[in-house]
Amino acid sequence: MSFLDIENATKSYGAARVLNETNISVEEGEFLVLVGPSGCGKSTLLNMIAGLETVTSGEIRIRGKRMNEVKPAERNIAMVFQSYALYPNMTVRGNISFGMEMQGVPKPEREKKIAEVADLLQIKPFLDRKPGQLSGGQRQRVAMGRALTRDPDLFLFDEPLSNLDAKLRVDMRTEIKKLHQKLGTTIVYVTHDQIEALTLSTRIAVMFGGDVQQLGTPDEIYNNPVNMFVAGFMGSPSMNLLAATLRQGADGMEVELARPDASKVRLPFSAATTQADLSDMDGREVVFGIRPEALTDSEGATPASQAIHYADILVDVVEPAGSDTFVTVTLGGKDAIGRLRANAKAVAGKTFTFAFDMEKAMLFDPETQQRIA
Amino acid sequence: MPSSLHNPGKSIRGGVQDFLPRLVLSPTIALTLVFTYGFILFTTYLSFSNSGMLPSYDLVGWANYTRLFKLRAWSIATTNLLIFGVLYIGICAVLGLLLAILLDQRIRAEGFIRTVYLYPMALSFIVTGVAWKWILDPGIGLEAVMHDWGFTSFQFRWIKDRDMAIYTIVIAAVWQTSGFVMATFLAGLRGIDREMLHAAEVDGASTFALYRRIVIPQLRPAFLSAFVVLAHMAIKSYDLVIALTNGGPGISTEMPATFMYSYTFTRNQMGVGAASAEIMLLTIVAIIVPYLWSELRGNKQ
Amino acid sequence: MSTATRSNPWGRLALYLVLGLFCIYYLTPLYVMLINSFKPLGEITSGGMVALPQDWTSEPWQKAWSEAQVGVEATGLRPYFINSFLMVIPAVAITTILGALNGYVLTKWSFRGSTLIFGFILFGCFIPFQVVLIPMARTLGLLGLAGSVPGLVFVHVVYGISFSTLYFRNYYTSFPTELVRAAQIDGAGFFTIFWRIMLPSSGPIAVVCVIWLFTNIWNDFLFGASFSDFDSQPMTVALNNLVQSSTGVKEYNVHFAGAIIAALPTLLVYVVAGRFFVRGLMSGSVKG
Amino acid sequence: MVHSRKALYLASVAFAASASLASAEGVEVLHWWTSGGEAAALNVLKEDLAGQGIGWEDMPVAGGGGEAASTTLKARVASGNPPDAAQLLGMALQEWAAEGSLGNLNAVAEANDWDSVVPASLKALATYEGNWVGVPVNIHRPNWLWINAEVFEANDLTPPTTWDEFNTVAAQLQDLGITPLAHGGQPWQDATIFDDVVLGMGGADFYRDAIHNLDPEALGSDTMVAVFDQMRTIRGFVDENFSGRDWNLATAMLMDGEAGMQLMGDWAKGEITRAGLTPGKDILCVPAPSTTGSYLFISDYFAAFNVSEDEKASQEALAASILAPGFQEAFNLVKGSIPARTDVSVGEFDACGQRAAADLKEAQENNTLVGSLAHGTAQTSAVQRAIFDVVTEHFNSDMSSEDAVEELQIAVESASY
Repeated sequence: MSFLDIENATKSYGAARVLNETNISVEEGEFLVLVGPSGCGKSTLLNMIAGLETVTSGEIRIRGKRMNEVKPAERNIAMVFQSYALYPNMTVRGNISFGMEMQGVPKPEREKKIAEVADLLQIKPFLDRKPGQLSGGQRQRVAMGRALTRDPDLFLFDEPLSNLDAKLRVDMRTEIKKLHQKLGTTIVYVTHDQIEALTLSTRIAVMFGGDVQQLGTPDEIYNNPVNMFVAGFMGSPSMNLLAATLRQGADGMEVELARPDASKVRLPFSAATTQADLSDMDGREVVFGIRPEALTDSEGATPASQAIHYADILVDVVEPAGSDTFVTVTLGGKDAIGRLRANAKAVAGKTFTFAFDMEKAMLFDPETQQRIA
Repeated sequence: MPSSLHNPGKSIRGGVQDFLPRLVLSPTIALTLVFTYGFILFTTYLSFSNSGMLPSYDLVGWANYTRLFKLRAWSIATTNLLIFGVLYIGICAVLGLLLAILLDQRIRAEGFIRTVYLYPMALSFIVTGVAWKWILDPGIGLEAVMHDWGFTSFQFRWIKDRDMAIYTIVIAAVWQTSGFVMATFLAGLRGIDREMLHAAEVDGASTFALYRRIVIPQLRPAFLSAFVVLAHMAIKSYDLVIALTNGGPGISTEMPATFMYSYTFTRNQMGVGAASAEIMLLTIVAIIVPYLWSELRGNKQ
Repeated sequence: MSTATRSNPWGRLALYLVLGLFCIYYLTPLYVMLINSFKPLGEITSGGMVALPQDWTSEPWQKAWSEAQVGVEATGLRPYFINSFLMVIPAVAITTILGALNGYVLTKWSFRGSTLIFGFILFGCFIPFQVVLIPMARTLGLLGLAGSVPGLVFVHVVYGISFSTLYFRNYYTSFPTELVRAAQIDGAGFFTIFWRIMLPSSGPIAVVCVIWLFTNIWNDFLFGASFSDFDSQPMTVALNNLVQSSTGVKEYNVHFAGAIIAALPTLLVYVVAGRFFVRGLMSGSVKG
Repeated sequence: MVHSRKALYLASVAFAASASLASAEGVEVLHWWTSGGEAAALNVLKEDLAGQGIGWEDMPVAGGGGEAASTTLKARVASGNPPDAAQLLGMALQEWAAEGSLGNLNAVAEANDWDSVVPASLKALATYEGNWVGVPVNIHRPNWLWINAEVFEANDLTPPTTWDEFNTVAAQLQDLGITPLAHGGQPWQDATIFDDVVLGMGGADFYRDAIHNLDPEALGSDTMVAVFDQMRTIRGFVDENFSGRDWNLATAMLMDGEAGMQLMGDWAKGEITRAGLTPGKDILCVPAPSTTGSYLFISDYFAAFNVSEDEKASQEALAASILAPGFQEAFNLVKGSIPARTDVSVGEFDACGQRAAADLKEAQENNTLVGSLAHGTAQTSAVQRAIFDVVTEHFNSDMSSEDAVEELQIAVESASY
């Protein structure tokens, strides 16, 4: 029994199924992020945990207790909404105290609690203002303050940072992480931003099309995606996914990629790279996946890697970005992005010698989109 | 706001809370069932009966309908309703929206102007009809005033003209209700999030584009309210016609509402009155139901 | 709203000019009524109905208020106000609250078929009052409400509710649902959410709804004349009696004064309720 | 039962002053007399009843010659809560009686010998199947021609007595730049003129045949064509702004000398007196052209609705008081009409009133007293309004007289079923 168990939970609206059978277990103190593009079912799942949506079939348990029929208010959860959902007619103080009032918390205790969270979130100066008079960041704090007063077993966040500007978003992200470290409360957090997912979570559930595609630690999700969707969704710039063919080479299997001029690049893909047995796959069409940081210049390649391979490719575009330089080439009929050191000598229109870190490369089945190796 | 109506609260379960919403709705449903639909059925029955001064239950088939369609007053009434309805609803909606938008520009004396636009609703047409009658009367009203001021060629005698009198009713009706329509739109405008507008402005939208592309589409529910209210007023326009022209000159400004009232109560031909009510209801169904259908279904997604 | 129009002085001028022009359109009939209510009757019938009074008199007002003959006794409109208030206040209050609750259920607690039910309720807006008069009279008689103020309140609630439901439902459609969810998580129940969250943010639409209902019920003549008794006749019936007389002398000045007096409560509602038209009640809670 | 009720009634009349025997219930009266003079006149009745210990529960609903009140009445009857008495015009009284909604006043009628004092034409409308169902209050005469004496004197004109004379005089006035006929284009006013023309050109018997009996031959006759011809001629004598004008504004035109004549009922006296003029002197009253010797009448009745036994006494007391000579005189003096019983002195009445009383007597003798179509004393409202439609439409358009006659026949036929 974990802290939060989601067991075979599904959700349908009439004939339309928006969430397929889902199984997730969350341990106490974990920070689980549900990430995926809009319409993937992540918000529905969160609302089901909150009790704002019914569970069509399956079960949701908190501390082993079935929650399906329990009212939201009795689940001992707190939730922070994307739009903050601050009551516009109440002051900040009223907003924070409303929930406690509903739970029948006596007034002095409420006051004490308000003072506590106001201190914690530095919102004391605005306690008597109305939400309309606050900035986005301030509203965000108030929304969190409101959630905090509940001393909940479980915190639910529904895209809480998506309405903030880029800088504020980074700041608030850090604050949420701090808060989690300080309070140790279990959190389920929904976002469509994969960076938020990677930075905040202890575990991530990547969702798409009403299914959990992969559930794992940030490291597993990033480095060992189970399919093309997870591989492509996580990371920025996202992983290059290029059409390729497997060929039997001299020292084992090789991956063959087409250059724009129809000549081929061949990269060994052998024992050093993968445990998978590819021996009888000669001539098979695959999708070759390599992250931009594994497609670099010779000095930029990880020295520890056992499988650096080089190839000359024509450079299309060079984009210096300060600490790095991003280079676009055409490979396997598609744009591929490489991440070079800032001072790498790549020039648009000329060929450049790229280092492929094949330890970090992977292969997918173009039909099933699942990972082959 | 893509998901405003997205089955939000299918949530609280168990016990009273589960059927509380339906419980709350049920008195209204019961009242509507009896006092709208029940009475419509009753009227349908009457329209096939030989009811005269009071309801009677002897059926006479389609006699009332055939009589109804032979009456010139009825065909005049329906034509008038068409002219009046289209002009009145159209002008009120456009004017109401325009005034609401203008009034939403942080106007200094908003409260005062709003009240000025609204007040015609407050006055009973029993009396304002007299004032309008005077204003429109060429002998003492606008035309006379213009003549006094030296514009002797000015002519405005629609109210005395059989072909134009219906338009004077439009003028007075617009005067009475457009302020309220303005208020409906104003409420809608005030419900729209300001930040979104700022965002659109930052995006470089011109004021015109801002309203056309962003604001007005969000006023759809307000349009629905306005339309229903206006259609209701158009169909039920009774006081107005009685006070202003009393159906005249001749019977040129007869309207279905005055016709219905006249036959049901004054002329003691309740059967014919009921038949005319049935035709009105069917017309309403034909016009309103498709609109409601598209509007409500559209909202559901 | 738009900074563009704010910063352009010519635009502002044109704006005020247009608004002012419409003020004239709306005020002209009131002007006619006002000036004529201060004239002696002779001045009116001898022509010049749009001219200012040569001989100002407040007698018509006094007469309309307390001296005019509206029945066998020369009571003026005064005693009828109380009947109208007894009818209009409960009717508006009940109809508005029911409409708000209906709108709340239909948007925030919608269930299968609730849109259909809304359409079903809405159609009640269109039933011609002429056809309901006789069956309604019979029903009131059966309910024992005939010729009484509660009977009138009942009738006005029945035929006002489609409108109040329409207004609130359409307003709540764009009311952020997340607020309701947040309140649910905070532990607020169905009615608490309604009273504490929904209603306080319903200012503009409540104004529209109350204005509509108040005006319609206050000014209703047909129901007032048909379902009242000698001791429950509302003000409109009295005003009508003051104004209408087929074979009696028509005192236009008193009629106008009476009409304005009769409209004062409604006007008061407009001014008072109008304050709740303030902008930005919702901002800060609606998603961007 | 009848006996005990009668006994109670007689007792209540006999000991009226003591008032102790009268029902504690008041008597609720639905009526449309709300303008100053009329309502004040009705107050006489109220005081009268108060003297007998009977409360007056006032239920006035004005509008459109009783149209609004009739709607109220229907709603009240449908709700099972009718007023004790309701003001009705003659034909409406008959229609309500036919519905079985009325009780009877035979006891009062007998006790006060109404049969011998109420003119037969009035009685015909106040009784149904031989029972008194209502009580007449007054007699109005709509076929008056009002003339501005000053205008006529200044221009040396003689009040017309026939339609031909009328046309001549009117043409002369028109030449002088004076609107010949002050008129308001409302259906009932158009019909008031129509009444006068039908009665004037066809005589009382023709009026009865055509309007009361709806005889198709009379309705389609050449006389009727001539009637519409005359209507068309009259249309030429009204000003161009006549449409929709209230009758009293037309009277104001007459009094200002803007117009020379007006065809209107005797209630116009109220406006004339109010303006400080004397009817019969400043504004002359003569019978409408060609109707001298005939008398169109309108009577207001109070109908006795079916009420419970304990209210019956006050209802009967009300009826008795209405037709009591004292009230008849007091009321009709104020109202501008003449008493509904022939044995009341009219010495106090103005010249027009006295003339009306004399004409009434004469008309009664010559059998030329006929109920007015325009004012609900000739036809059921269905037929009445159907005729209004044709008359008004003809008056306001360029419909030919032949077409109008044809339309009239169709309208009458389809409305009377």
